[in-house]
Amino acid sequence: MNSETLLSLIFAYLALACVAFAVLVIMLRNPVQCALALVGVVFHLAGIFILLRAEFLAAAHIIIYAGAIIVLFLFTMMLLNLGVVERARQFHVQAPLAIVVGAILFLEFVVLTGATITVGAQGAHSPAWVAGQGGNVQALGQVLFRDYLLPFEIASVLLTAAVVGAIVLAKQKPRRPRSSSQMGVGEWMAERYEKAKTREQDPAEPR
Amino acid sequence: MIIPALEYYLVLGAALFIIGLLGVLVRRNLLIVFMSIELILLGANVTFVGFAVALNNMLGQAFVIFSLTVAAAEAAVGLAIIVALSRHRDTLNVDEIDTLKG
Amino acid sequence: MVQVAWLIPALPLIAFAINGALGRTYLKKRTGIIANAGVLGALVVSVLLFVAQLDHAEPETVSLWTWAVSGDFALDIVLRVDALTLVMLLVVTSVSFMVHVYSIGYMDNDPGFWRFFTYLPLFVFAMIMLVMANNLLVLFVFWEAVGLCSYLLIGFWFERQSASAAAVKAFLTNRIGDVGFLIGLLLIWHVFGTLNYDEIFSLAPVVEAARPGILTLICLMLFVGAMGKSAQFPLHVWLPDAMEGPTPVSALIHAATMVTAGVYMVARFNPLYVLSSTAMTVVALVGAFTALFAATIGLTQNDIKRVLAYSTVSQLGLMFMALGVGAFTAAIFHLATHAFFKGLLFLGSGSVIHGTDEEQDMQRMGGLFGKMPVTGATYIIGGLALSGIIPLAGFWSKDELLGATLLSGDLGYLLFVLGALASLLTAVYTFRMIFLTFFGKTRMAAERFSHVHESPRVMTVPLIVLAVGAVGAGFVGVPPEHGLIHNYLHDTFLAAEFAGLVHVPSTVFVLALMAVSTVIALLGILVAYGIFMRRSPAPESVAGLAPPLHALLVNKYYLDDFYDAVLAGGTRTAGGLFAWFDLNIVDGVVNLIGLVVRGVGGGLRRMQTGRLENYAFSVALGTALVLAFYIMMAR
Amino acid sequence: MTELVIAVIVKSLIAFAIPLLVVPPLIWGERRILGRIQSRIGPNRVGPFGAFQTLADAVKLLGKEDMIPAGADRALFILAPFLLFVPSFMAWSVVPIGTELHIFGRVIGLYPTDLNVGLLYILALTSVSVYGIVMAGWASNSKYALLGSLRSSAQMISYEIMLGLALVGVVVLAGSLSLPEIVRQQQVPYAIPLIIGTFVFVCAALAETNRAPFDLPEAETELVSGYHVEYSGWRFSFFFLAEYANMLLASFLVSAVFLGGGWPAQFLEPYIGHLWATLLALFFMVSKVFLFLFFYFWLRATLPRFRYDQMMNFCWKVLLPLGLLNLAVATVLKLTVYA
Repeated sequence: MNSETLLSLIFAYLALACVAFAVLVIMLRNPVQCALALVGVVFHLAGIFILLRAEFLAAAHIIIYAGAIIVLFLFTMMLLNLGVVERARQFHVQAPLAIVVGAILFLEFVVLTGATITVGAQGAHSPAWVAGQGGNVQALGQVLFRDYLLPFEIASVLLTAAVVGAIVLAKQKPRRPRSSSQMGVGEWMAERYEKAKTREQDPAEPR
Repeated sequence: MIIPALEYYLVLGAALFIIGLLGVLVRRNLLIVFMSIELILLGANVTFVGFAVALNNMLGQAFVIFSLTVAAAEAAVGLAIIVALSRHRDTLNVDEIDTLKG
Repeated sequence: MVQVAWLIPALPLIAFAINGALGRTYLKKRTGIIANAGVLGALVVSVLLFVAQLDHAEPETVSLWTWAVSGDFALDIVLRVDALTLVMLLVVTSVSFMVHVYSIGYMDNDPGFWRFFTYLPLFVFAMIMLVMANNLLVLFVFWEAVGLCSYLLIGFWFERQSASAAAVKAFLTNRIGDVGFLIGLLLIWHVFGTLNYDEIFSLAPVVEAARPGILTLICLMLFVGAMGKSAQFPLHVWLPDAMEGPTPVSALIHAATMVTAGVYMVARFNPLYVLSSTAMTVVALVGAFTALFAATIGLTQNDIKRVLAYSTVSQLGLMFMALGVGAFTAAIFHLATHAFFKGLLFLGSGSVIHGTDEEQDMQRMGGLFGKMPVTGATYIIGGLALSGIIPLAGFWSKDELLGATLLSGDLGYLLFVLGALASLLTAVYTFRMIFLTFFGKTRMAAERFSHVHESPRVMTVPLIVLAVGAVGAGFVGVPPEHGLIHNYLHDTFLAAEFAGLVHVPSTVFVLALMAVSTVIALLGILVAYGIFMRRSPAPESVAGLAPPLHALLVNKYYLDDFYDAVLAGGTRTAGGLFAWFDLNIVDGVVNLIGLVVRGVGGGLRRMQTGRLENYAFSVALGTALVLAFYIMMAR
Repeated sequence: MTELVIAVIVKSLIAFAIPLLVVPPLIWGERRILGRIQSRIGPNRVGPFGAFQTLADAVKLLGKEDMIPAGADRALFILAPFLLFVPSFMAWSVVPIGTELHIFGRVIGLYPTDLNVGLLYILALTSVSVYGIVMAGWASNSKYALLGSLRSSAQMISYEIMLGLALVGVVVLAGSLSLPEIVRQQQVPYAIPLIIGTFVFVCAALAETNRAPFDLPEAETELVSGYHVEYSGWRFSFFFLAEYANMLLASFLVSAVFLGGGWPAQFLEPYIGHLWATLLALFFMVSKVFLFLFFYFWLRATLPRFRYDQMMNFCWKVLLPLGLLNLAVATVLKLTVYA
């Protein structure tokens, strides 16, 4: 068994596992299980990145997706009451049609991949160059912080804005006094009584 | 150089993309719809990295960093919207959120 | 030294910025100090520059920065420092400063104190920039800025209907003139290809030779702008109404800023005007007519400030008359002296109004001299200067102006007669005003009369300073034709000399004219004395002499009513027609389109389910179709 | 090839064995030391000085009934302890016990692997261990477990950031994410220039391993345990094991990253030879680990527990600014002293 076969086998496993977990994400009923399936996708994808010698991105994917984004999903699920949703019908009426269109799209992608995509001009970042920089992380750092520093800064601004926006959106608004139609009878009576009392104390207000 | 060939990675990316797309189209739970969007982004990332390695161009990998940023921002804002929405409408069912109806 | 010229506009601007930013919340009453400091700084720098430039009157420029570049046209902000600018700067900053000091007292109780002292330095800044501009476009920008500031200040008490109406009227009337000015500007740009003063001036003879007549058109268009800004007939109607603003504003507008802009502009463009005798004649005729016309109206007005307003119109007319006959130095000289004594008279009238608890009608005044000695004394000095009594400021400048008119040829005799008549009437209405206000038996209620008081020192000191100016300002023009101001401005108005418009009078002529002037002024005062002191209380009985004439004058020749009926009424009628057209024809078409669209949209809206996944599905479907098409084509 | 495979297998076994072998004595040691500090004896019945107490406990736990609550999500309930346990063992594959050993004409790295993204790898695994907690709490179908898991996962996510932030300073100075490389780079232990970062890291590590004074997830005396309240028997022992393995891992990390690993043994190499220097370095490294472990126990015996809001405030309002300050210091140092 030479190393090429080995790598291909590893790829086959990782890719199949990715697809399987992805299918689970959209098939499972329980959102928590979906989220865990998504974690599975991310892990196997990280394996694929390691195959591609993009170690930094592999680690970054796990840290950001598994460590932050999906945890955030789980948090949200735990904060919200999901009982009602879970019992409801899970799939759309348009599901069969959508699956057909999705299959067609996938076929088209495959056809395009095999038939028309030709590998383009080779860039300057050969494996030798990457090794010269001291590895994948250093090479990525060189590209990111030298050539694409401004986009990187803009991305950080985007994140800041997103954080602020998320806080503003999710912040619990101060509870507004409810209108009388939403009150229980007892509450309503009590409030009426309070109003009557203050009116007696304050003769300035016309009755 | 790249084992297996680039096409396999592209097909994998396409598969993840399509599965994510189907999730968006098919599921009624808003949370799962969001997860499906993450799947779409992951599929794009595979494609980026695949091309980056095949073409010896680091830009593909750098772009994945930006894609991750966007995913994180999207998740934060999206989940905040979901929280606000479920407080407001008491539902996460996409079918019931149709105020945009003409 | 000339490098610090930027300080002159900068200091009032800084004062404006500070007051505008902090005045409302933090500075409040302290805004007055800041505004005064800013304008005082501008005054000091102006004086320093004046002294430094006393020897050589060569125009100098200070480039600040390039404002805008468009193609090969670059608009540089350049400050011009030459003799004319410096004279104007001195007049503007000194009178403005007096007005600023005075305003601290006058506006003391006003709730809009900080707002007033925000607008005021802005006004001064705009006027300074107008004067210092080295470029017609910059001049135009600040020409408009001055208009804006006058709008803000005339309408300062905008709660009052009449004040906001007067502000709008001033603004709109000025706009009419500005249209002419803008046309002139564009013509210059079209013909000369530049807006820079020096380039325009040097090109002017070439242009006149190449395209005869175009200069006349340009000059007339510019003059239309000047008519609007300097309140010449028939665009003078806004100035008397501008009395609705606070009195210091009136003083500022009438004496130092705004109205002098037109005179300044025509004087600045003297190299163009001297090349067009038609334009010169028009300027002179309009000026002389306005002078007499406004003076007659001034005779009958009862509002103390309105008399002064018509007086200003009249005096500006005299200045234009001088400009029209090529006596640019005399016009600027009169502008300078006029600034002092008119500023003095306005501030004095403000002091009277202040002291009599907001009384403006002279028919209900009289005998105030004893109660307000400082105001009264300075007011009389101002009145004498305005009437042209030797040796006060007005005498020297008016005398020179009339002399230059008389010497200017055939038309000069007619102009001289008009001017002399205007001078006579000036003396009459001035002293009518003084007599009715300060002398005779009081016509005020005893209760109110007892409350009349002299104004605080912060108001009287500026009066005294300006009175000194009204006495002494004329001596810069002594001896006639060879005084300080003549030498100083000589190079600026060289073009007039080349055009043969300057006639050096003989000594006998000068002395004779002085005598005639004095006699005219004294005669006017005597007439006023005879009518309004001897037979007081007079206004009604005077009116009885010639009722139709009096009615005509009181109603200002019905010009305002004419404008109202013809222009405003015509506009309203046309507006009604347009409104009908718009409501029925235009709206009908639009509504028809709307109905059609709504019908179609009503059908299409069924496609909008409001469910995002449906939309996403159609996006996916579209992508699939596009890709399918692409694959087909690639085969 | 064969040699490589053998080396990898041996190293993996060692990496796997270290936590498994060290944890039982560690628990025993902790109980004895706590006992000493609190003026009592501690376990002393099973074996000499009670040294086999932990083994007895383990046997007891393994013998208990395996309970799965009704209404629990069975799959996740079973999976959860492994999700907590597996990452903490996986992390050992990059922890350097020493640097290289030159012996018998070959070079043996005293670390399972030299991953060029070693630090990121550890951080990634740390972030995964949150899932064990979240799933344990959620799958138990018990509100106590759910609330406990919410609290502890929030704590772990928050302090994870501080962990990473403190390590960024080290990465800046070392210019590498590889752990052996970081150890090699330390002529002076980074704890000295990056004293602030060391403080942040130690605090964050305490919180990440749920140790006192950050042991809110368990809070034995107040909350009757948190996310693992429904677990019993051998499943519970996995949580226990994972916690101590994590603790050990944190000690190794602090020793390697901030305390310079075998420092200052490498300076003695010219005098005492390579072999002895390496052994000495190993000794120093292990001593630092045990010193740090003792520090752990000491803190537990001394400090009271944080309240939840205090804990969060400490994280975001104290550690975060300090971590940023540390980063600034590291950057300045990199541009000046370490240039």
